[in-house]
Amino acid sequence: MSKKTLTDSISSINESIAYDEETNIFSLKEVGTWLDIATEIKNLNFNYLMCITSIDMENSQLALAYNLHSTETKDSIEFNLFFDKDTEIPSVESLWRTADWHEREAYDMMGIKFINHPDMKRILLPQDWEGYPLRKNYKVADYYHGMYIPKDKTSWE
Amino acid sequence: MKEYFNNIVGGIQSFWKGLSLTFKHMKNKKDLVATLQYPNEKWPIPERNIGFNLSEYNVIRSRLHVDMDDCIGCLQCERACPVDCIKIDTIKPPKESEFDCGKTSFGTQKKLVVPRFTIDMSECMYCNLCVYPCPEECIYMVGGPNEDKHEIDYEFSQYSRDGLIYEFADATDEDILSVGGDEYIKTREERKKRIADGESLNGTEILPGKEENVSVTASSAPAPSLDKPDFTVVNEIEDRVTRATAKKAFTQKFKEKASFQEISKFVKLSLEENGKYSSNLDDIIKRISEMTAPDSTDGGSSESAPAQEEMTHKSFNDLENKMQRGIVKKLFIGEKKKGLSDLDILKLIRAELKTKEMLDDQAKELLKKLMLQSVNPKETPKVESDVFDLKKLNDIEDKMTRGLAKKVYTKSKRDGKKSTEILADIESELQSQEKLTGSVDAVITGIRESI
Amino acid sequence: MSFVDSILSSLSSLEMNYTLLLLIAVTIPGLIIFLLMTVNAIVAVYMERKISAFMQDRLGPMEVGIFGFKGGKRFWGGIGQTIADAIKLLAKEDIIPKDADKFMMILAPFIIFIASFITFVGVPLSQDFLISNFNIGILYILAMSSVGVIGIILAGWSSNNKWSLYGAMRAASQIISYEIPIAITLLLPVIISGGLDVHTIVDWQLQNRWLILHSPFTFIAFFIFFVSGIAETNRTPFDIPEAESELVAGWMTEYSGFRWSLFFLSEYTNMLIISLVASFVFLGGWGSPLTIINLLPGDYMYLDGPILGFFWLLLKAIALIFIMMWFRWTFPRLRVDQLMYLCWKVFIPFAIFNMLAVGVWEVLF
Amino acid sequence: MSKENLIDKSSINTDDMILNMGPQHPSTHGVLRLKIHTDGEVVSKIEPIIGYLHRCFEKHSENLPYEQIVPFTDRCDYLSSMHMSHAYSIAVEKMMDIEIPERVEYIRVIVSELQRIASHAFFIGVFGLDVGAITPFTWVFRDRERIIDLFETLTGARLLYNYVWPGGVSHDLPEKFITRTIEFLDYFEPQLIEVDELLTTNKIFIERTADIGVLDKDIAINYGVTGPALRASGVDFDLRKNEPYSIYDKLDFDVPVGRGEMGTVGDSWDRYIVRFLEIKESIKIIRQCFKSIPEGDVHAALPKKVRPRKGSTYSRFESSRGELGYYIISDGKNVPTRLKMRSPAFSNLSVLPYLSEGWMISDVITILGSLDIVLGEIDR
Repeated sequence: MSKKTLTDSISSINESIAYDEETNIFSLKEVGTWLDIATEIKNLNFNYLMCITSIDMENSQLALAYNLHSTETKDSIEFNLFFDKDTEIPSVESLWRTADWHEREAYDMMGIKFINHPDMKRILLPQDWEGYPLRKNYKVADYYHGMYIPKDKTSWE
Repeated sequence: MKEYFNNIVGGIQSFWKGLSLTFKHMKNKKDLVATLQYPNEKWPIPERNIGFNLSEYNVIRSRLHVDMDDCIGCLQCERACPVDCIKIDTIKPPKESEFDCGKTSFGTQKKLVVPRFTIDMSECMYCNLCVYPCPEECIYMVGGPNEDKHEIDYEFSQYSRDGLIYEFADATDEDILSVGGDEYIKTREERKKRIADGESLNGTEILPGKEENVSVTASSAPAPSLDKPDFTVVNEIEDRVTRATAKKAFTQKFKEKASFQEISKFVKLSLEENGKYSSNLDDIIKRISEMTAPDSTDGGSSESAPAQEEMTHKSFNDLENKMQRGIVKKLFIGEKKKGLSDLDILKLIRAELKTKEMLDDQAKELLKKLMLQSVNPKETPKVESDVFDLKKLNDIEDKMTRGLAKKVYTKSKRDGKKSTEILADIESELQSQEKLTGSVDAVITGIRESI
Repeated sequence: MSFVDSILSSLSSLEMNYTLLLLIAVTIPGLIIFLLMTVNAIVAVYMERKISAFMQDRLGPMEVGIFGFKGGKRFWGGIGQTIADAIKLLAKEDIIPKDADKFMMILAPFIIFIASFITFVGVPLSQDFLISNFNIGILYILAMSSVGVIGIILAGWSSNNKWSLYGAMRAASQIISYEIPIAITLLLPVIISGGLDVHTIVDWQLQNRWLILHSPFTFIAFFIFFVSGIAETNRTPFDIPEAESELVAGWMTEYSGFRWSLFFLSEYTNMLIISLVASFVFLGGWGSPLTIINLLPGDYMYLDGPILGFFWLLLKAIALIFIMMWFRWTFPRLRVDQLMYLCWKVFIPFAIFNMLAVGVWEVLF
Repeated sequence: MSKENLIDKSSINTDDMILNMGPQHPSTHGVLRLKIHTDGEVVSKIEPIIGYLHRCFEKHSENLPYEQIVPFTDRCDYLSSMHMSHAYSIAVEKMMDIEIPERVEYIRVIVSELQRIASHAFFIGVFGLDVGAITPFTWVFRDRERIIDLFETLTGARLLYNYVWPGGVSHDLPEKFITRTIEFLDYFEPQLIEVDELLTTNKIFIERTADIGVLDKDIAINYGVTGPALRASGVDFDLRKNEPYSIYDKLDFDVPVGRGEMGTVGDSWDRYIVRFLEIKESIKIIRQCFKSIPEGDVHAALPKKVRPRKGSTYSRFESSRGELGYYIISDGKNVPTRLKMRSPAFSNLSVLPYLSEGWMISDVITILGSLDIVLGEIDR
């Protein structure tokens, strides 16, 4: 199943797909139609979603990297989505159940919200933690529930 | 029904096999018992049937130890430690004092006095990364391969956590004083006092002591008196390594007071030797040869402007991006030590930020403002000229009020207020905190007349 | 001649008033039982830790000794360990959770302790070393041993902790359902020897042969009795009520210090009772095994006098206790419904069939 | 008048009890909290709550140079830390395009397979504990201690080694290492038969684990379950065979797949037996490696300053718990801009709620044990 067939079957849905040759990464700027593209990928029996990585592109742009693998054809692709900070991404949890926790972690760490995700809440940090730690401009709060968060090791400098 | 019975029979057979197995273990317990009775049988005992002894270790993970007489204070181990549990202060004895710091066992002549070398073993994660970079191999984990240097010790538990903070430095106070580190001792005592009365425990704001500590070491190594070679042209070279070789060649020739033509020829020659020379460097080499003698223009600007020493690295504090701020500050302190003029430092910072694509608009605007400040202090808007100097506030005796007054001063100065408004702010602030005693009021009115 | 009767007869010559006499006749055997229970607990705990250690290729307690004597150098050190544990438990703080049912929680351990305490009254230790000679011996022991369940449920419920509630419910269902196979299998000796009294059963066995060798059905009955006995005392593979890996410590979770040691004491006493009952019902009580294999010529029969009888009975009991411990360190744990399946679908049908078969066997032979 | 309407059920309203198998529990393999809705013994819903051991590994690695991240990767899955640093080094080397000497590849495979034996041995001991058998735990740990001693002579550390660096390994093998490992392998194989007799064929053990928590093929793939848990459901998916990295293509070993001898395919017993057979495979691999390990300098390709080229890479590695992926983005500096670790136990745990609906509490413990999760790598 060459990348060629995949590109043109997807670009039929949304032409803003860019396929970068040597790093074989698909990238998509506008995320509205992401769910139908994902279903299309799933039909091309990419049944195993390896990992979803949330990336902070720093100029108030965020990105998501989906790595997919098909156990039958032993093929694996990477799909990058670029969007700015507060857009909501359609959740692919209905296609791959593993996305449920990965998306919750992306929300928890990077603050990316997913549309119709079953229970969109933080997975690793306590529920009432403010701020998204993996953002480049993340500042740790001074107090959490009255407990002081030490910034540096001044006690024995 | 049959399945019911052989279910039971199968069960009984497997029970019997399991039971006989455990009984076998109990019977020949003599050679099967594997416990090591800790207090009297110690790790590693050679006769344990895995049969290894100390000398066969490649590397060992136990307590860290430093042979201070070998330590040249190169801070390699402090940089290599992922959890920053090593803290080293070094003082560079001034040129004229012929203080002999001693020789290391490898024969290299030591050039720094190390008044403080602390390792916090309660934070160390025993990853051994600090041992590899040490040029003198003076930091190592005791036992195993370096059994001869120091006997193994993995039982160093203490009752209180700060018992695990090991201080290895053995520089006595006289050495530090003789090397001109008297401010160092003052700050060290002050820091100890502050820790003693528990003031710094919450560590919310950056400790002024810590700031001065850094700047103290910077200023305590006075800039070398000879005039500085002007690297502005050389700094345009993109690649770091070629820039470094070019600079080395440039300074070498500059010290011999050669003319700029010779310097540029020598720089070109040294680049070719290291195979770093490429066509796009031609115009840089040409511009070096046309450079005029340094002392006429730039030199002048670097000495005169009084507002110069105002620009400490704290003025970069309002850079919003943490990473950016870190790089800029580190660079600023590094260049300051070398005694570069502020203008060069700012240009260098801009070049560095450009290489790292971190030069967003906020940084550009800040750099431009600081450059304006440093290059022509006179023409800058009136704010700059008639603001009274921070040092005048020093004659307020009470420490707290003085700190408060200074804080208000710096804040309002940054907002570009005039000194009269600044004084009014200070007075209102002190009034609100009921600190405006007679003596403080006298000092402020004194400053007001002096403008 | 039971212990209480002998005290009564010896003291009656002093004509004290009757109530005082009765008081003495009751407290002295009580003290003896309590002493026996503690000694048994201390020795059994030490044995268990040592046996489990050797089965798992480790050494068990080696350091603690009494008055400087640590016990053997190579393997058998640490004799004083259980005594030290007992003292520690007594001295330990006795925590009662804030919103637990205070009174019930204090009461529960005593109910369990008394249950195993009074069963000891009916259990003989040798020919005439018997606290009180009931002529309904077996029935009394059976009745008293089922009182313990009430204590367990009370302990689980009153400590107001979901885990101990689970432990209590599981314990209740397990002990009650395993009472039935024990009761049925205990009926066999009564059928064969014709009397409930302990002496009739043991005398019958001494005359003809041990009940275990009497007929194949009684042989199976012994195993059913023994395994259900293990289930009675909540030991692996039936230790579901206090399963370490699931319920933390089952109904004992909220207890600490002295109350917890009471549970521990009664668990080891139950173990001793089960193995004593099994040995005098099926393994010929205080009769010496030598008579079966009649290795020695006839006139050495006196080997099983009142003193030596005590030794033989205890030897059999200790062998059975060793097997219980052996089970504990070999088998994984059954699930609750598998436990019920084993009891209702395997033990009870076999036990009933055995009773029928023994009846037929008696008629034929 | 049937029995039902005799008891007027409307007044009795029993709702299920929420049982908190809290972060501190003997058999949650670390600080995992399970919110279990049970009615009686049967479990109706489970909600795992994780994050108690979150140490901001990914945030730390954005401020540390590449060689200083290795000790942090060790601390993610502390039971197979060699796999973690090996996977990390492969990912970084992919970006540095440097040539690794043959001897380093062989040492890394030997060390990873030894770590796989230790990790699976740990699993067998602890799975026995979860099911109630205490003795296999101590036997298996006595043998695992031998492997830890071998690692001790090699790296100095017993659990967290910081041995495999991007570009090579920190130290070469000590001279007696090979003879001592072969001595250990010959000693270890008969020991396996003993554990096999005590646990694998024990009736109660089979009763407790066969047909419990059956995970069928495509549900497992959909949940992203990988490693022995996936192979137990019959999917022959092993990265060492499907996408051979380092020198696994030169070695011949077969991949045990669950066949459902004692129950249906993909039950807890299969997950146990697949790991048990994998130990034998790893022993075979180590013996082959020792036969053909070449000479050479281990520090040849070790860079002074690790500085990968600009770009991003996703590298996959077969750790003892499943597919361990590193997604690294670097922009030429010596500090990664983004480092994401795809932790196998993270997805394996996400299948627990699906698997344990309808079973009893003691089965939840068995299923959780059979998934073999480590909270260090789940919470990162």
